[in-house]
Amino acid sequence: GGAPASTASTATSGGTSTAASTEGGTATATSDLQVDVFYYDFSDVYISSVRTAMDEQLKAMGIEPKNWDAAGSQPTQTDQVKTAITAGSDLLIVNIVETSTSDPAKDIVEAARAADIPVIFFNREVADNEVINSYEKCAFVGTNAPDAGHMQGEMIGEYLLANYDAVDLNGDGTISYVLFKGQEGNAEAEARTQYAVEDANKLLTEGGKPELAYYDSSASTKYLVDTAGKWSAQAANDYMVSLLGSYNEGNNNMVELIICNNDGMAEGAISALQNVGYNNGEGTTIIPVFGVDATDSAKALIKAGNMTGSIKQDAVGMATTINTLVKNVQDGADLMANTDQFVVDSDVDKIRVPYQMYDGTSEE
Amino acid sequence: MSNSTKELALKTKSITPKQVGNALLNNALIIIMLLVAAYVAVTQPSFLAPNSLINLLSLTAAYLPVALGIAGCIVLTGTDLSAGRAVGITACVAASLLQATDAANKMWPGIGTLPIPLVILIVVAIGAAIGAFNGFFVAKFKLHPFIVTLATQLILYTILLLYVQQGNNKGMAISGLSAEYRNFVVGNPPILSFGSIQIPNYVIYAVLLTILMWFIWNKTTFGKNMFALGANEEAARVSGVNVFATTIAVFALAGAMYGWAGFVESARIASNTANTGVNYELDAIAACVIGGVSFVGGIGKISGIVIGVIMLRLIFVALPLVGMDQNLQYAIKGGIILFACALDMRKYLVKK
Amino acid sequence: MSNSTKELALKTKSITPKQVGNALLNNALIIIMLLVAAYVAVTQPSFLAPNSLINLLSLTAAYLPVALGIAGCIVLTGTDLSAGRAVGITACVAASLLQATDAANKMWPGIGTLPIPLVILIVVAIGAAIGAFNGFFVAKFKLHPFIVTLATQLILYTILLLYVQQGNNKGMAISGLSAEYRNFVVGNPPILSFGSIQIPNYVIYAVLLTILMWFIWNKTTFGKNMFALGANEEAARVSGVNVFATTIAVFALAGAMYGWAGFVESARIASNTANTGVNYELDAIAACVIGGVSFVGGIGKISGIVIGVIMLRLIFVALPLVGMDQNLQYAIKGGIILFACALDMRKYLVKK
Amino acid sequence: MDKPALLEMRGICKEFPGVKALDNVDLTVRPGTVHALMGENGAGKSTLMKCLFGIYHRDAGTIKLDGKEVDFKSSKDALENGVAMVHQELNQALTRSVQDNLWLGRYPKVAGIMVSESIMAKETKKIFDTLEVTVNPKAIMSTLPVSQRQMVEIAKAVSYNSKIIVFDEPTSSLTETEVEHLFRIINMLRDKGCGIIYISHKMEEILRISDDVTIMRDGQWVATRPAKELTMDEIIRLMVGRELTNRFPEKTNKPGDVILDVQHIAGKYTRLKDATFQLRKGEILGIAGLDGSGRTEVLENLFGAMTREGGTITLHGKPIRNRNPKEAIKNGFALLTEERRATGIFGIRDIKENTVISSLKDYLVGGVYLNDKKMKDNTDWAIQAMHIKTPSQHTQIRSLSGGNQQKVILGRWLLTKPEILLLDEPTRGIDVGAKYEIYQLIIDLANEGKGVIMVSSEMPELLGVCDRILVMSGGQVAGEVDARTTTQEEILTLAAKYV
Ligand SMILES: Nc1ncnc2c1ncn2[C@@H]1O[C@H](COP(=O)(O)OP(=O)(O)OP(=O)(O)O)[C@@H](O)[C@H]1O
Ligand SMILES: Nc1ncnc2c1ncn2[C@@H]1O[C@H](COP(=O)(O)OP(=O)(O)OP(=O)(O)O)[C@@H](O)[C@H]1O
Ligand SMILES: [Mg+2]
Ligand SMILES: [Mg+2]
Repeated sequence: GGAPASTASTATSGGTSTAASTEGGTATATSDLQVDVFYYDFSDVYISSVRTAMDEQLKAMGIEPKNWDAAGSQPTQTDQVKTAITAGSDLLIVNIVETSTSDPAKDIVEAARAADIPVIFFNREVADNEVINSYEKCAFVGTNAPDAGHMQGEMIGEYLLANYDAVDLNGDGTISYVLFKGQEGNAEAEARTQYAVEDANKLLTEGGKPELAYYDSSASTKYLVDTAGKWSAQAANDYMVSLLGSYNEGNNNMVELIICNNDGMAEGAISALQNVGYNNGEGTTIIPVFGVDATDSAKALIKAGNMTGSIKQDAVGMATTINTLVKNVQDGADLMANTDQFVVDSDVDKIRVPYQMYDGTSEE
Repeated sequence: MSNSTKELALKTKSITPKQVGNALLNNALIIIMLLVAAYVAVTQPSFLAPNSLINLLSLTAAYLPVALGIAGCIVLTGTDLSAGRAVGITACVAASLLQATDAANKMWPGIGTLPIPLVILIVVAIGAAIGAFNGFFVAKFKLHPFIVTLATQLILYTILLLYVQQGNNKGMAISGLSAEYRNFVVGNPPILSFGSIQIPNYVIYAVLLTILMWFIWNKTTFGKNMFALGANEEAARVSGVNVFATTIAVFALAGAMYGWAGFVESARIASNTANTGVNYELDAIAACVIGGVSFVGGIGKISGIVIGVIMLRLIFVALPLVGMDQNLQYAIKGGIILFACALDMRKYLVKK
Repeated sequence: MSNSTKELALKTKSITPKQVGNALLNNALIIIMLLVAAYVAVTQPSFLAPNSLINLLSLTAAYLPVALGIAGCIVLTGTDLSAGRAVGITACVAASLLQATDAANKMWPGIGTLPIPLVILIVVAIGAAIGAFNGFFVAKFKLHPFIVTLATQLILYTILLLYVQQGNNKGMAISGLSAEYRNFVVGNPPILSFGSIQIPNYVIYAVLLTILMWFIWNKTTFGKNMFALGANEEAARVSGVNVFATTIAVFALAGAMYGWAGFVESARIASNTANTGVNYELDAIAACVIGGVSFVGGIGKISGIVIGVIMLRLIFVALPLVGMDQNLQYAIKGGIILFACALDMRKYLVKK
Repeated sequence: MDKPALLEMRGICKEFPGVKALDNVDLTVRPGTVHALMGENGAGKSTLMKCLFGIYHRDAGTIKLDGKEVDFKSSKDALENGVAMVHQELNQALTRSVQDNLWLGRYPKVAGIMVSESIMAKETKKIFDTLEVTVNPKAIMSTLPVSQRQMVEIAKAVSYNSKIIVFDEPTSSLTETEVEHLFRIINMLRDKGCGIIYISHKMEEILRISDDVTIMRDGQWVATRPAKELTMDEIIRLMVGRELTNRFPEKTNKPGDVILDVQHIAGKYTRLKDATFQLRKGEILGIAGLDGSGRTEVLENLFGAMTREGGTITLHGKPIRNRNPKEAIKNGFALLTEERRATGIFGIRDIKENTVISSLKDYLVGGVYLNDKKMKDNTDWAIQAMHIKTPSQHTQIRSLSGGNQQKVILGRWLLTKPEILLLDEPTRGIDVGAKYEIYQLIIDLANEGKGVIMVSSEMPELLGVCDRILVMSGGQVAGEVDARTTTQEEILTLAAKYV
């Protein structure tokens, strides 16, 4: 169906959004619950959409959240959390900056425990389960990071098996690819980088095809990384533009597949392709580009056939899930009450909002 | 005949090793650039393929406008840290005004798609206004441009964060640009192409811009006043140069260039967020100083800036080609900046 | 008696409205700071709670060392863009040398946990070496510190990117710090505490550091030489100041401060990656200029720097408390920088 | 005073924070005359001219040009309305060419926006030809010697074809021949009917060239008289407000044994080729020569501020090296530099810091800590001993007049208790009253057994103060004369020896 995006996303989140607002009864009644939400970076596109959803839903619950922008810096965020605690916060909702170690999260949990305030981590995973388990009023809401990579790999593998010859532009029997990694040392980036290729290769091998070949066989790392750690479209674009100078159809060594750790980088890469005549819709050669996030602009590109697929991180679903926990705090219930409808890890209070594959055939 | 031989001999004789050394040193950067290019070409012959060269040219063209703008600020012994955010804002504004009418999440559904010339005017004006703001504080309060533009950068970031949340956008990337816009900037097909070799339109624009800036710097009163001001503000003042207006104009011109850069980047990258443009100023400043625009003020050439930008892009393009770790690119960039500047300073150091 | 009354009358009379205005303007920042504090205290009484004040104090203490270091560079009419990366490197080094023996991914399993004083020595030495490198290029080639430290920043970033990939670390955050280390820096319990109010150890260290820097700036030959050099390098040279050594020393001292800051930040935040410290210099520079360390050179006070850092932290702490949109914090910071500098320049502007 | 006034300044007042720089000053300049403006350092001469030229805004008073009241808001205004000025401090864009400097602010244009290089070149040549200036218009300013830069500046001021031209100490960096050249130019301007305001501390020049003289003291107008009616002593009396019987104090110093022996020193990057001389205890050795003859370089080489190519320096029979100023200071040398603003003062620091900077080690307690009290006392001593006019020790030095700044720097050096004083133009830009004090100081120092080497462009000063005079020419010592028996002619002949 051609339903508008906003309704669709509410629908996909399995009706949980209504749970939060209806159970609140008089949804607009103001609450004196002081909720502080710490975002890792206001300028992040995906996080912006979560923020928009969070703000709307919390307001509907009568809560005026205080939003904090760490601008990508863990020290800033740690300072913000401690400040909020001294200012009498009742609930901390933390989109932690640092994902390659759980020490800062541990620090925050300890500070929260000392002040007896519940803390909900979201989106960027606190890898160490012990940190979450160490405090009963602590939970994590997010995806299962490797899933995005696995799904992307599956999507790529299936797409290639179905369109192998069309994709293999030079007909040498192997698909040469490039992968754009968003940030070195970031857990999600690591997982996506690894599994997207591994899983695709598994499917290809099962289907009797050779594994993917990195476009530059001599490269020591099989990815190009935004060394500034910004996952930026511009970095991907510059890489792609300069790579196309040496690897193109003229030289019979065109990159035949592009895997990106997020949609921003995918868009940058597509723009570079479009500038030299690829991926301009029907009638032009399409180099398959896969991203993650399914941002609105990526969805538009996929719809137009200029991008091949993405993995949807459901921002509204994420917000709804978090706010179920917020509601628990508001009502004085257990933090993890009313979470039966969610996917919760067995050994730790981590709620997993599922990823979904998004391609041209996806319901909208 | 014997006469001319003599003359030749004399000439040859008069070129001392020291002079040769000096000539080599003075052109060291160009020499290094050529050596690097030659090395890359040998290890990766495809580097010299037309497509590869066009690619280097395109990247240079993309980063040139900001460098051309910021160079004026450096000539005034200043700098401009707000350039990147100015590019970001103008890119986002340009994108939001030139989204296709059927773009998902069209930011301003009410306006359709504005005419391209109008949008160019708007973003160049926004850039110029930002520059004029910087220039005003520099000229009026005699503040160091470093600190003024540091402040402006912060202010612009707030504006940028707020802007991308306006209309229907809600902090998402502004994309879905109209085909005419991308066509205008990149060209599909471009204005200039030789067989399969296509030169993006923005390369042509960058060339025109460079000519324009060369003209402004060298042939106009404003340009000469700018250099005099950079060399000695008091001298310019007592000679009747309107220091206040000239300073503002230099920064405003720089801002206009950022506006243009934003306009081009927006269509070139096609994904505009609050992060667009961040740190562009650092590369631009690096390119300028590598190209001999000196922080002592009053010194600089357009040709130098172009060489500086090419040089930086060459590093970026060539390193991966020869299989060098990308992590090293920063150190190499830094090393070249230090080397270029130290070399350059030899000319200005008064030996006693 | 009538005499003293007369005198008093005379005194009262001699305070013109203009003088009052001037006094207000000269202390405008402190006044604004107090007003902001008062406003926040009224809307959010918890702001005045001991814990909240200690929090402000702790934040100030954390950001003070970098500002104290960078201020010296500004006094020399310079700046230091490499400060943030220097903090990053020293933080990572400190962390990697002080990981608990049982830390997962222990970077250097061979070394166990080094003694804390040794590590302090190492990171302070690394910081000082980075600073000395900057100072060397500034002093030797008369390059502008802006450009030298821009280059150094890039070089350090490469080193940082490479360092976090060494040993067993593979680009991950360096964590699992030994308990003694965190205890030493933060204190558990801290050296100083009043009932439930605990003052982290690094606050004490910051106070000691401030006293040390005050002493260096005001009571030593080096300090006097630094100010003379900042005011007029040529004059300093003929007055017998060793310009070369003094410049290097100022930058090295700054570097040593970054080293200390890295040591503290590493334990305070426990997240040490290639991103650690990034942009610390911008806040530090902002704090310095807000506190009256002027880019014209040769001017600055330790007390001003402390006020500048408190001021920035106050904005940072207080704004969200009174429910201000976080997007605005950047613009407010920028506005205060501009305002403070414009106000400050009144003093140095030659009246016409 | 028959013709109507060309310029009439009435009741000009100007106050700087803490200083009343101008208090109700009048100045009337007739067309076709040279009007000298005289006064001690800090009397307000430059300030008055800056008020005229639109650099400062006066607090009160009126200015009439050609009978019409004017109020210039900027230098541009002034230049466009027929007032040009040669500034006391050289202000030039050193990285630009001579002709770019000459036409700065009024570039000839074609098509409204383009600067015409050809018109510029043609006009420059015309101006240089009429003024007989021989400078390459395409040369970059920084490559020219100071005197040529000054001539460019003068040519520039003249080229505006202004009615009023102000010369604020134009000769302070000119040689005798160039001074003559300047006087020819001034006479030409006078004949054209211009009004010229001429500021200088050199009495001989004033009496030679001026028609009228206005004298100021402490920001106030004191007198305006025709130059013919004035004598040098009369001017001095009006300037300092008291009787000054002698321009030079009595010479009481007695040269003793040789303390310093300099053999064949030469500069590595500079033009000093060879200087050999000796200095005795208690002696004042003058160095004369034309501009560019290398006098400054002798001092700076000796002091280690320039790199030496060769030669030896022997102090008390022991060879010393003086590789840098610091080492020289340790060896008991002190150098008062030529360019006060560029290499002398720390403008934004206060008097105290400016005074103690070279003798910091004397205040060290225990090797680390500086004794504040002692620094204050020494600064007080300097202020009193040098008669420095300042509100307090904590005044920024840049707000003092040039002469007072010079005294602070002299105080700085005396506090290092030097054995050998190198003075480069110690009285440049200093008024007669202060000059006398400085001469006295120099002689007193010699009496105390110090050796003094003094470079000066003012011949009478060298003759009046020194014991011996070394004459430099083309980077070498051209000869040595006895100050008591020599004549100006003899010195000039020697100075031209290697030109
Ligand atoms: N910008 C300024 N700020 C404060 N005081 C000033 C300023 N300029 C000049 N003055 C003061 O005004 C007075 C007059 O100075 P001015 O420079 O006019 O003296 P002058 O007669 O030209 O002396 P000189 O012969 O030394 O050049 C001095 O006391 C000086 O300190
Ligand atoms: N670093 C340099 N490079 C080239 N020329 C120089 C350099 N330094 C000085 N000169 C030139 O050498 C000559 C001698 O200069 P110096 O300053 O010693 O002259 P001086 O006799 O002291 O004159 P003054 O009376 O102005 O002090 C001048 O023409 C000067 O321009
Ligand atoms: Mg293939
Ligand atoms: Mg004067």
